[in-house]
Amino acid sequence: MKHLCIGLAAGLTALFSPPAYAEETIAIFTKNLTNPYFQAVRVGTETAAKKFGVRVIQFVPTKPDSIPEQLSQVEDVIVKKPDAIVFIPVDYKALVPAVEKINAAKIPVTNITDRSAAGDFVAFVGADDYSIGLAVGRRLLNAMGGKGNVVILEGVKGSLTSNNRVRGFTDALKEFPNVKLLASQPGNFQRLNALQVMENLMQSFPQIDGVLAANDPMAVGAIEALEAANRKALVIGINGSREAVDLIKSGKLLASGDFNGFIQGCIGVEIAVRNLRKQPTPKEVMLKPIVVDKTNFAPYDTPVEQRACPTLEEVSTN
Amino acid sequence: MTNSPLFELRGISKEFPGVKALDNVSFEIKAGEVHMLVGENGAGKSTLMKVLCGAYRADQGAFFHNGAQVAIDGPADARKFGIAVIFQEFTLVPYLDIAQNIFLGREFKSRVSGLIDRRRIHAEAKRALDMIGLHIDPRTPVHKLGVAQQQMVEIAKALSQEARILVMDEPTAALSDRETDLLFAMIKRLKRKGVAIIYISHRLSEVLALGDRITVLRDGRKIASLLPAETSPDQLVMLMVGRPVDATYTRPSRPTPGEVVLEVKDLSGPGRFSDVNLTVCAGEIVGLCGLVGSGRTEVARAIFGADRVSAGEIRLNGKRIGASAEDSVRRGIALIPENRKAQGLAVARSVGDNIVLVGLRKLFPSGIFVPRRAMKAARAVIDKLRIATPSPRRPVATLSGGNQQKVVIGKWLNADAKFYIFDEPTRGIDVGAKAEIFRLLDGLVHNGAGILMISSEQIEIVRICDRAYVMRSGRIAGELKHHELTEANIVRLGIHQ
Amino acid sequence: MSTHALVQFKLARVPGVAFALITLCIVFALTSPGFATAINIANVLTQSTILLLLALPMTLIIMTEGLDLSIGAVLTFSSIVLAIVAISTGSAVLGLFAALAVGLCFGTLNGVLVARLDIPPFITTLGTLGIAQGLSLVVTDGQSVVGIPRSIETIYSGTVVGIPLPIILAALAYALTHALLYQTRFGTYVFALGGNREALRVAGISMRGMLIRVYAFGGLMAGFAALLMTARLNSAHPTAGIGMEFDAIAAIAVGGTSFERGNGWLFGTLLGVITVGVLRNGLNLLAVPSSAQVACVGALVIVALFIDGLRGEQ
Amino acid sequence: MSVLTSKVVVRNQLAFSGDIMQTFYRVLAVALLCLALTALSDAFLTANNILNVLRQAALLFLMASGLTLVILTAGLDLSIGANVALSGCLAASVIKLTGLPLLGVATGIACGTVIGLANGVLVTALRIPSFIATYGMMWMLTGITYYYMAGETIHGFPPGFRQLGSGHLLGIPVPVYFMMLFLAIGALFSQRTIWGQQIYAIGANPIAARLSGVPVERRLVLVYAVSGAMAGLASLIILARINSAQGDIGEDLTLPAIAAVLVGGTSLFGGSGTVGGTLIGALLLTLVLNGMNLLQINSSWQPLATGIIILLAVWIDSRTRRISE
Repeated sequence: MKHLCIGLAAGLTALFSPPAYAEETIAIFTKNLTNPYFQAVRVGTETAAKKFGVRVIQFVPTKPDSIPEQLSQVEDVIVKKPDAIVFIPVDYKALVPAVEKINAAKIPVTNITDRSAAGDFVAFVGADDYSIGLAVGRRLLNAMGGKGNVVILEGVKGSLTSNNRVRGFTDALKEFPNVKLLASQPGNFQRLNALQVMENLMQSFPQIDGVLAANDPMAVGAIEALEAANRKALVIGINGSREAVDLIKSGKLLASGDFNGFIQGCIGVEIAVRNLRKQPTPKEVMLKPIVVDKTNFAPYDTPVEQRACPTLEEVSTN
Repeated sequence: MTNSPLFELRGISKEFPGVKALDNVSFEIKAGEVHMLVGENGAGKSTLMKVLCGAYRADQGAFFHNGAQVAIDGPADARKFGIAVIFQEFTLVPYLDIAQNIFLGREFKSRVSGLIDRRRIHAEAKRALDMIGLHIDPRTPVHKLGVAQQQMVEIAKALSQEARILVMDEPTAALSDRETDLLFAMIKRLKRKGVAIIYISHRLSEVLALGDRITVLRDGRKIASLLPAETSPDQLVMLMVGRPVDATYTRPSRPTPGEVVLEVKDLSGPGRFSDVNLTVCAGEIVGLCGLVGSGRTEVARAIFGADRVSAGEIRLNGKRIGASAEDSVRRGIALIPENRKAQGLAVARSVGDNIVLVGLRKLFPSGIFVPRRAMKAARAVIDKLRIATPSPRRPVATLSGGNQQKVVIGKWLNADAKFYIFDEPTRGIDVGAKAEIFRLLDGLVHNGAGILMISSEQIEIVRICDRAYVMRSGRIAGELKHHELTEANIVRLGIHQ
Repeated sequence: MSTHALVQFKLARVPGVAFALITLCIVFALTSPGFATAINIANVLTQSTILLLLALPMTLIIMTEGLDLSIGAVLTFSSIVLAIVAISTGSAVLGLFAALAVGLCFGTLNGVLVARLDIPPFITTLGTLGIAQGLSLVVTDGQSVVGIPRSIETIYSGTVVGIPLPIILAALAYALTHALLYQTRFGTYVFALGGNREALRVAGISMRGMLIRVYAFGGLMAGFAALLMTARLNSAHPTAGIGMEFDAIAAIAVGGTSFERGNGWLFGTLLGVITVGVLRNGLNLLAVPSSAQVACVGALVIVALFIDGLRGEQ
Repeated sequence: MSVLTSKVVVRNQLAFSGDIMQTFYRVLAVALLCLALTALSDAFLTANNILNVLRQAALLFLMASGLTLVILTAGLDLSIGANVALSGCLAASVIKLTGLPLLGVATGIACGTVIGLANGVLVTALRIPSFIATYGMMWMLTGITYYYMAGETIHGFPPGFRQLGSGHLLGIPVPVYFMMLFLAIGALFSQRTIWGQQIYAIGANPIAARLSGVPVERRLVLVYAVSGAMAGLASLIILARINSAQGDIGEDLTLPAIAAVLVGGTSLFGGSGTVGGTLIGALLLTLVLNGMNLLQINSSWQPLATGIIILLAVWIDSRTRRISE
């Protein structure tokens, strides 16, 4: 078994040749390897990296959304001292110690998507979940003619994203007194959960006219459930994923709030780079809430890999 | 030897759900005497001893220590009166060392409160081991020891508890002759020290040779208590079984052996045995004897294909075999293993399930299992072997040792094997069952099967077998033809000169 | 024979894990400049402390042919209680005691269910896993608990003569467990619980009592680990400990403790935990994609056990 | 002896009734739960909801049924969840690339089976405890899946394929038919074939089984392969239901499946248990979730409830077993 180990050694060495830290290196932290949204973010960062001639390294917890693991990864990365970090905390409160460690190590860090509860950041880049929820919620309720019954599919309980989006939904509902909220159940941002929750809800409520899902996968789950039961309802989701766009094209999905991971990735890196190159950077970039529907889905139809990063100016000016 | 009993049990009764294990049994033991306790399996011997040592609580009955009534509510009490038991299933912990095992539950406290004083434990253990003439480092983990050594450790453990009354449950079952002699010598020494010994055994020779007094139990009742001088093996057997049984089983005339069934050439198993050559013919029973650990079982397992071999070949009716147990079974070899519970039976399953297991392919060639037919097949075997069970559905665990052994043998009757290997078929089985099992062997050879039989009891080999091979430290020390097949010869070949 | 035999008997189990550890260290030292630095080594060891605190009692539990799947969830719940108490009372110490109490309760509950009701450990702890996890979610409604007095943080980030405090605590915990297992009656009986329960019964020792204590010890350590976890996150989160029980079991298996006959080896567990930590740290330093990292962890487990298997056959 | 035997018969009847009681208690539990839910929510006792519960139970059962065989041999398969993810994703991409649902189905089941075989080899040839082997396998599969999917989603399958999960036949969801089919197959295989008998024997005492000529290794490999194949099948039904594949579809499917088997009364020590019991276990667990949704109980309570049910089920078993002895 000595041979076995030596073999193992050789194998490992061959596998990972040491990364050469020639150009500026930026470490990117995302929540998990499974949600397409974060893939969009990663693609965004890589596209931007090419554009600015920097090197990005992706760090993702092997257990999806694992707090201790992301913390460990931060600690490990600090040892390597990358030039900058673009950071999405797995949990906006629990990862504060990680941010403090980064600050202590004097590595400039840009926060995107989920606003960390504390810590010094070069900037925050995000889209306001609340206003997106509000906008897309309004879109649905208008389409329903301001009356009928709706259900809300929440994300992971307690996650910042879910909370704000749902808050947006409910505030939108307040503007439409004739619309009745039947139930609000968590689908944990996952298809199968959303599907089964929806199936069960349909049992207790014979008449559901609208579904507000806190992300696209759950919207998809809801749509499948409705189809399987041959029932009709207007459904909206959030993320503006390609899957959603296809469904919008085919008319199954009414609309999806554009929470653009790709752009957030781009801008996150751009700001990090500018900061490294001593160029002026805004303290905060909030992407304008856009509701993607039949009228305007064209730009979202191209796969993220083929999109080009907008410049900081573009996003801040529009 | 004083005449007043050192310890006495009066009118002990103990009931388990379903069985009255002990029914008003009285029993006494004097200092310095060896009191033999005999009876069939399930007669209540072990239960009585478990009551004596406080492992069980008697439903009724009284205990007297030096004439004064005492209570035994737990092992602690029993130990107080110097009662210690050596059970058949050893009570040793494999991954603790000898010393820790000897003092399990009686660890010496070290000056630091809460900790144990290992140095002292080891020193004391050394003394205990020396006392019985066992010279092993007490720091040796027990799982490294052989069966015999483990038993010695058990005895050392008992003596280290200042045992005045030592209970031995079939101590020789797993011992070779040399080790048995060692044990007997030790027992005699202990006698002289005034230790009282209660000795449970199925080997009547021992019982008569070693015992000062003999008590017979049957079905939980005390049948008789007598002196060796005034009894005979036959009488004892009758008392135990309750009916006259031909215990000194003599073998009927055998058909003249047919052609060779099994042929083993230069078989070697790394570190276990080497250059083993032997043949077995149709219609003959061949013994394979030698000391425990001389490689008998290993050879048997190798022939059966249960273990890999490094060299040599095994032929059944000329065809090479030994690839795997599965292959051997398909070709008609049967192995009745040494350890029933661990190797022979799916204890949790029913008698029927166990019996049909081997024959499944033959009984249901289509692969479709039909419970009704399985039950029928099982019943047939149960009747044929007179297995005492009301129904094949009964969990096999609830059968007595002898009947369990019959089940293990019965498994093979559906597989119509041509060649059988019996490894210690009579270990821990009462006289009645033994005779039946021998009759069964005869039946098999009369139908032209060949049998290789391993046994530590030379007397059995001499009585049952046509020929015998004697093994010594992994090699065949010699072959004994029928006319030279005597206990003396077996011992002479088996022991190192 | 003699002590020599004992040494052999212990060495016989080293290779699986030791070779893996040595190999990994060599590989990473060669391939990643940052790896063999004092800071990083301290970093790896510190990260491993929480897992070690769970793996130590788990080793004892496994030696009794048991298992504790709830230990991760219990850690989570304890840390939540710790946080809530610490916040409401403003005293970290009270919080710690609360956490230890919670851990002890769950541990004892496991023990009682296993020992008194004879429910197989796997199922028992699968059940209590659900209960602890559920309580964590119900109490926090999925939110993380923040606002703990900063003082707690120093328990994880503080150092004594340059050595990170968690490492010292973990070292103490290891010393304690080691003494418990090899120097006390309790430890001796743990070996017996897995090796031969009849031996205990004959010796007149209540094995149920012993079993309950083993599981209680597990819960207690989970409660203690909760302190480090809370200090590390400076908050408590209902998903913080999810799946740690399996990480612990894997580390123990890598460490060469077998699941039968009380054949356990505490030092192997220590090595196992460190090996897993080193693997993850090294892969991060090499910026190996997470997907590959996941696969590597699986490979490590299987390779280590395969090597032990080879040795077993020799 | 006569004394013994007579007592024995009584004992035997008791032991026999013990098994009956086990099943009885479970059916009773399901019935009570149904009654309670009917009382609490008028939506519960509707044809639709019943079918809905059955359809959700079907998924759990399909995974658990294969697992039951593994546990009957005193083994465990922690990799089924990860197996579902990988098989599902491969099948999905095959369907997308070729547009041939059948090819996709073949891929899914084949992939699942191969993974199962791999587990079997680890457990038999390399003699790694199944618990650890399949745990390692789980990590490796997850890694491969993540790498393969790279966080993307594959969605939109041909309607023909969708029928597998969301279709109806005579008003009954297709997965329910699968459940029935594999309940029958599983029961027949384990009770009415010699392979089934051998599997029970292996669970009860592997050494005795080997010495009785049972090809232990081959049977073990078989059960792991079956468990893998069932995971593959389950993955297809998930795909068909949610009309998309993502790296995380297998997440948190493993422990519920194990729970279903255990709640169904199969012993982890092997040798005792039935596939039918597993069905009841699956139903029980699904009913709880369904009820919680109908009554709109915060889903945080879900793990708590599941945990308690598991403990109750097994506790009742040990009780009945003790009574019967």
